[in-house]
Amino acid sequence: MAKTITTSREFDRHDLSDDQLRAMLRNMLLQRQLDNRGFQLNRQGKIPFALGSEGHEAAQAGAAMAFQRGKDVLSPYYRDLGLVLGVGYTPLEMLESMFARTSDRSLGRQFPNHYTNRSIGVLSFSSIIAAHCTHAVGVAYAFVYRGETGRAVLCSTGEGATSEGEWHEAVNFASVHALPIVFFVENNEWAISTPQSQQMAIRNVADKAASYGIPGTVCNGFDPISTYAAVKAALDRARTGGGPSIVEAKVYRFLSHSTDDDDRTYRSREIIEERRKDDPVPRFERVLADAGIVDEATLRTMRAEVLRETNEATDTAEAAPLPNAETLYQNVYEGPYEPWL
Amino acid sequence: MAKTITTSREFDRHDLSDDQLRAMLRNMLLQRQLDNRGFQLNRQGKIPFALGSEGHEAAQAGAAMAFQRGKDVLSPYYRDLGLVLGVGYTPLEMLESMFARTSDRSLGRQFPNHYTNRSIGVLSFSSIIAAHCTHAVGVAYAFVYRGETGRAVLCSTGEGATSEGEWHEAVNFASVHALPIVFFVENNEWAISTPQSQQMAIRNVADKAASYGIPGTVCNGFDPISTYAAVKAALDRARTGGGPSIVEAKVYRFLSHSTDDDDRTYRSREIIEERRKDDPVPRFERVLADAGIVDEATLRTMRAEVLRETNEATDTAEAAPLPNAETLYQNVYEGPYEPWL
Amino acid sequence: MAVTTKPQLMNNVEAVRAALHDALVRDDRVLIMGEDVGARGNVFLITKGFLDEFGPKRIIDTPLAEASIVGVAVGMAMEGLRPIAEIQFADFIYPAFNQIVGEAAKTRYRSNGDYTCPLVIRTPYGGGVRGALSHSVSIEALFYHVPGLKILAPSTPADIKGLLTAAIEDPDPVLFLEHKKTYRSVKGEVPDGYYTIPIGKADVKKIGSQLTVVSYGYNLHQALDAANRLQAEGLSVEVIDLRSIRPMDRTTILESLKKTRKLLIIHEDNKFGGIGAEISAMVVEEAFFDLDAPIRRLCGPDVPAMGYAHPLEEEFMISTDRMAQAMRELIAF
Amino acid sequence: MAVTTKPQLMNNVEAVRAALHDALVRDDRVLIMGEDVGARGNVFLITKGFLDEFGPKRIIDTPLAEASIVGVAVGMAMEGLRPIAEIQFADFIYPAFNQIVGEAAKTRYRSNGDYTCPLVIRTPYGGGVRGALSHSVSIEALFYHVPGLKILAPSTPADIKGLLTAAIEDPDPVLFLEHKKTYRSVKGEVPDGYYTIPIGKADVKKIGSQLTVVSYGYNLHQALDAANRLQAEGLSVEVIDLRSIRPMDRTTILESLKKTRKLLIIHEDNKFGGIGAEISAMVVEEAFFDLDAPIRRLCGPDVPAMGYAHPLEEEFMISTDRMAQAMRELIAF
Ligand SMILES: Cc1ncc(C[n+]2csc(CCOP(=O)(O)OP(=O)(O)O)c2C)c(N)n1
Ligand SMILES: Cc1ncc(C[n+]2csc(CCOP(=O)(O)OP(=O)(O)O)c2C)c(N)n1
Ligand SMILES: [Mg+2]
Ligand SMILES: [Mg+2]
Repeated sequence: MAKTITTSREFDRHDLSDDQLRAMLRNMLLQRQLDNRGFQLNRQGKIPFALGSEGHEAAQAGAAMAFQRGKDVLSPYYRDLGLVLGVGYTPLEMLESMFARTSDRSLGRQFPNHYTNRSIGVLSFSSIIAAHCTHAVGVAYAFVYRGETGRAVLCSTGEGATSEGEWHEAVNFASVHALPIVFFVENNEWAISTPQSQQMAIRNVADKAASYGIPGTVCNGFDPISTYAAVKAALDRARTGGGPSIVEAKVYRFLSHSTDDDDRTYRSREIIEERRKDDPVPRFERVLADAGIVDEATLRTMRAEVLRETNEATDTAEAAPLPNAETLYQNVYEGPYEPWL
Repeated sequence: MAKTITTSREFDRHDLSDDQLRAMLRNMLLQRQLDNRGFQLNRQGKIPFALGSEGHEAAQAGAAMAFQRGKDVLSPYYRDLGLVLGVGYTPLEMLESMFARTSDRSLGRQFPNHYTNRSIGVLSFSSIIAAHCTHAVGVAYAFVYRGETGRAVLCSTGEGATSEGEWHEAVNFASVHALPIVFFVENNEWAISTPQSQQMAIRNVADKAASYGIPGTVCNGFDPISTYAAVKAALDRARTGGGPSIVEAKVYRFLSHSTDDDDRTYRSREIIEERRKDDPVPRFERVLADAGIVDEATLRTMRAEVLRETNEATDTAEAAPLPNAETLYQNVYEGPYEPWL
Repeated sequence: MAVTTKPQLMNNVEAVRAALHDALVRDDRVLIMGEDVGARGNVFLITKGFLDEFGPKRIIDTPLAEASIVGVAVGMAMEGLRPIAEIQFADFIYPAFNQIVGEAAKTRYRSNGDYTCPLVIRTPYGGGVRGALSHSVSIEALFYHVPGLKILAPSTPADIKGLLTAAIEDPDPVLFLEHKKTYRSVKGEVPDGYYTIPIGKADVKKIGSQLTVVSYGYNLHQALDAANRLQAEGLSVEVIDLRSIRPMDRTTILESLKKTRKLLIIHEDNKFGGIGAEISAMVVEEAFFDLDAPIRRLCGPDVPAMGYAHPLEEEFMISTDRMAQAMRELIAF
Repeated sequence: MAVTTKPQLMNNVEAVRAALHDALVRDDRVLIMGEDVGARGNVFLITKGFLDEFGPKRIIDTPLAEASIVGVAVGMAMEGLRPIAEIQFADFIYPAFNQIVGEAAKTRYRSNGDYTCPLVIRTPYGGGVRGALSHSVSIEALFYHVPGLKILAPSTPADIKGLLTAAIEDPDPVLFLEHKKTYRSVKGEVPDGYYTIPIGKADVKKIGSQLTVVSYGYNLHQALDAANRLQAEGLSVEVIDLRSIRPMDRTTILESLKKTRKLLIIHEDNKFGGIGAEISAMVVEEAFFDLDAPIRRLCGPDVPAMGYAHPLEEEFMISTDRMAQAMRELIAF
């Protein structure tokens, strides 16, 4: 059975400094701002598609804080805005991708939220759910292969992704070789319109760890500190030769799956409203305010800053040029490529 | 954690009659005889390929005894000679397949040991490991769909097969729908030359049941009664709406993987000799003799009978004609088919 | 093909829906399974309301696992049901490749008919809808080489309803491809009630004399537009809708060529190894001396995918202008 | 291509082995992973002894799970290693289809070069070895349509060693196909030491003037035998070994056709949608007026697989006699 990390009623900062706690909050505010921006731009007809992580902010901010920049590698999925921001992705990169500009790292090829940034250790992935998990395992193998101790991979998916055979194969391979990797599962109870009960016959994804002889931990994904603690422990374990583990963060998807979805077809407004009461963003603002780590002024500044950053990124990205048609033929293979026309 | 069914030192026949106990022994003797025949014919250059289930006899004879003929469906894999014999397959069918004769149900298309017999509820499968598991789930779904209570599916694989993503997807689907199916895993510690430790990070495959919220049971696959008891309980559960489960029988592969393999390259003769001491066939002969259920005369008759059956099947099959070349074009689709030539 | 008297105007989504709905009503062995086909009614709302009407046993929201969607359906089909499995987007069919190519297509053959696999796999494919790299792909050429499979890609509501009905009744596995860009943009009259269109027959959608164009999917409609444009210029183009990719209708193509003596093949899928390759090779084998000009293929460029950015999508998709131009050139050859 | 002076006689298994061994020695980023590649030394004994020589970190016996064999290798490649993944038999590559087509082939493209995927996937394919329905398949046509992939199918020891070495050094994913029936039956001189053969170049294995034959794999050797037979009859056949299926060498084929004006394509894989279709279509586009006869394809029959029974295998495989006969007919055309 998976271990559950409970969130204590009293404020427990673990080993997090004030700066780190504020950085997590800032990450969460930035996520929400960028999410809003995406949906806004979509409504304005400026971008054809957007996707939000509302409800996942705390889990992602917490997990990202456990990541060691310059050492670890992140293998995210499309809902991981807060994870990539937390490891060094910029709002501008997000907006460039939303607008599909030349400056986008995929050169306007991928959907928004399909991150890649080798320079900060963020793996490229496709839309094919769970296909990136074995890649993450390959990276972890490379660390061991080259004797690079102290490095780990953080591989993230939704709970739905754990139904894919490839997820199973990834975790199994990692466990046979005791690789330095953490499988981080953001369980938001839904895969588009499919509830968890139609996805699996268990409550805790972390219980799947039993198949692999590795630890499974459940944490409160509405609490960044709980998530940080769980992911930090798992990453530390991985970095010191303890092998892989699964960390499940209990979150909720407040929005529709994407701008292409309308969740009113499959879940009631009442449920969403009820769940919104635990909204992790105001919750963590309160926690830090109560602990005296932020005050109203700091909060105001933070909010203003993330708005300004988002605005600037929007303006810059919007003004940037679209990729030329000829770029369609680039980077099919290394070197020049002449497609048969 | 998986439940373990221990084999009691005293003779415990469960609900098995003398006739059933003798039938299980006969099945085991027949398996061994047919196995020998395959390898013999291969050495004689009469057939290009053979495969044996030595070490699996007891597990298969026991599991097959829990199968309800005319009701249940068996979705076997290539090492399941004893399972298919136990549900109604004939030695002649085996030999026809070894010799690839016209009378072979696959019309000489499939490798030996690639069973199919719809009339007795044995599903067809390919060589692609674990690909049949989702089919077995589909059959179980059909039972529920049509309201056919009291029917269950017995789906069998080796332990290696449980590494495949498709195995995971099959068990997950079955558990979400609480389908009447038993995943029977014959854990012989090897997948060709790959030991279990390179295949998975756990000792008991049955522990994988935790991922699916279903029961997992380990039984002694050298003891047909222990296996019968475990599979019977699981099938009964399935037939009465209790949903799927995993039953793992601990067996051992005494032979090389097939006539194409030479296991001396990866395991020592000493280990095999050591494990042979537990050979389930003489062991069960002794058990039944000690319990007074068979005597020397019965045993002699049985042995003579299975030899005679095997000889007759060999002669009949060998004398049967090979498929005509034109049959290559049959049954690609229903009805006549004109391939582009 | 029994056609009744009250045709209805439908778009392609409605035609798919009608065929599915009628089959569910007609045959209780028929069921639908896939991701989000239940309460959500599929991401294009094709099965909207089916869950309420037919219940969760027949409209199954599956776990997120394509190999099992197809694999479980194969098992159902072997056991006598008539499952219709949906892959949410064609781009996500790859994890089910083993079940389609290794299993479904070989079930009848490997058991010499002891078991069969009457299964339909439906999936939306194709680009031009800002689906970016992973929601735009064409997959027909990855499967058309596989004996034991049938592959359909009809483009009009009437063809979709008739062919999907035929596919559901077919005793063998059928891959049924629906071009996303035609879903709501293409409308047409659909015969009311039950009818089927035989699998394996192409359809001459426009009669002409100077050039034969073979196409399917979204491109078919563009090719018809282009041919109509050329008509105004006094040029006569015959447009054949392939509809069935496997089996392929040689006769209709070869008959047309006897008249026009020139062939242009148009498809959105990449050129190298695409459907056009087999059509061209077949024609050269069967009717080499009927040809007055080299066969030309106008296809999607040989790159992994169209991009998300508009210019990249536009560069990938074949414009109607380019089609018209290629037609003119070939007629003038 | 640096050729040294001491050629060695090898069969195809030994050539694969030599290329792998030398790469492991030369480049410590290179590793081998697959089912039973360790202690067993692969089911054809190709990697026999490698485990002892290079250790379990570099010679990995993987779990029985093809998607992860390729997927984990993709991740290693993205991270800078040079994995060589083995699929035990080509028939078992289907579960890895998603990782090959959806992932490996698109890694560079979807990240615009931010990540690359220098990966080799080796697998034995082909029939005529009593491998029955599921150990005999040809898979090249299931992959050759995929931009981003390279596919090699060399047939002689020298080509195998040079091309496998090139594949391992290639910065992009390469599917490397080894015909089982040539493994021990084909022998030839192999240059000693390090050399590579450029990917994407066909090779004229026999010069001739009256007919061009394009083939690869086991068939290539039969085609050479048949061509030699015809030589005795005074007929002159040019035999081109395709070697590289993607990219495909148009130049060598078109150059040859300028001379011979007739083309016969031979492959074991099913005809419909096979490699021959693209070759034919390409030639028609590029050199229609160079042709004095219809292009002919001699291919495996369009059935799901060859059977286990000897007559079924024989019916499927193309005999050298049939090849010679087709050559005679086309020359006489
Ligand atoms: C292989 C594959 N199948 C289906 C899809 C379509 N799809 C996109 S997101 C999604 C649901 C994912 O759910 P989950 O893993 O729980 O992540 P969440 O979106 O809830 O964060 C589906 C079915 C896909 N992208 N890839
Ligand atoms: C998908 C697939 N991969 C690889 C193989 C080759 N192969 C045949 S049997 C086998 C080992 C199977 O081991 P296990 O499942 O433990 O069954 P056992 O043979 O031990 O009874 C392998 C790797 C195959 N048939 N199918
Ligand atoms: Mg989810
Ligand atoms: Mg085993």
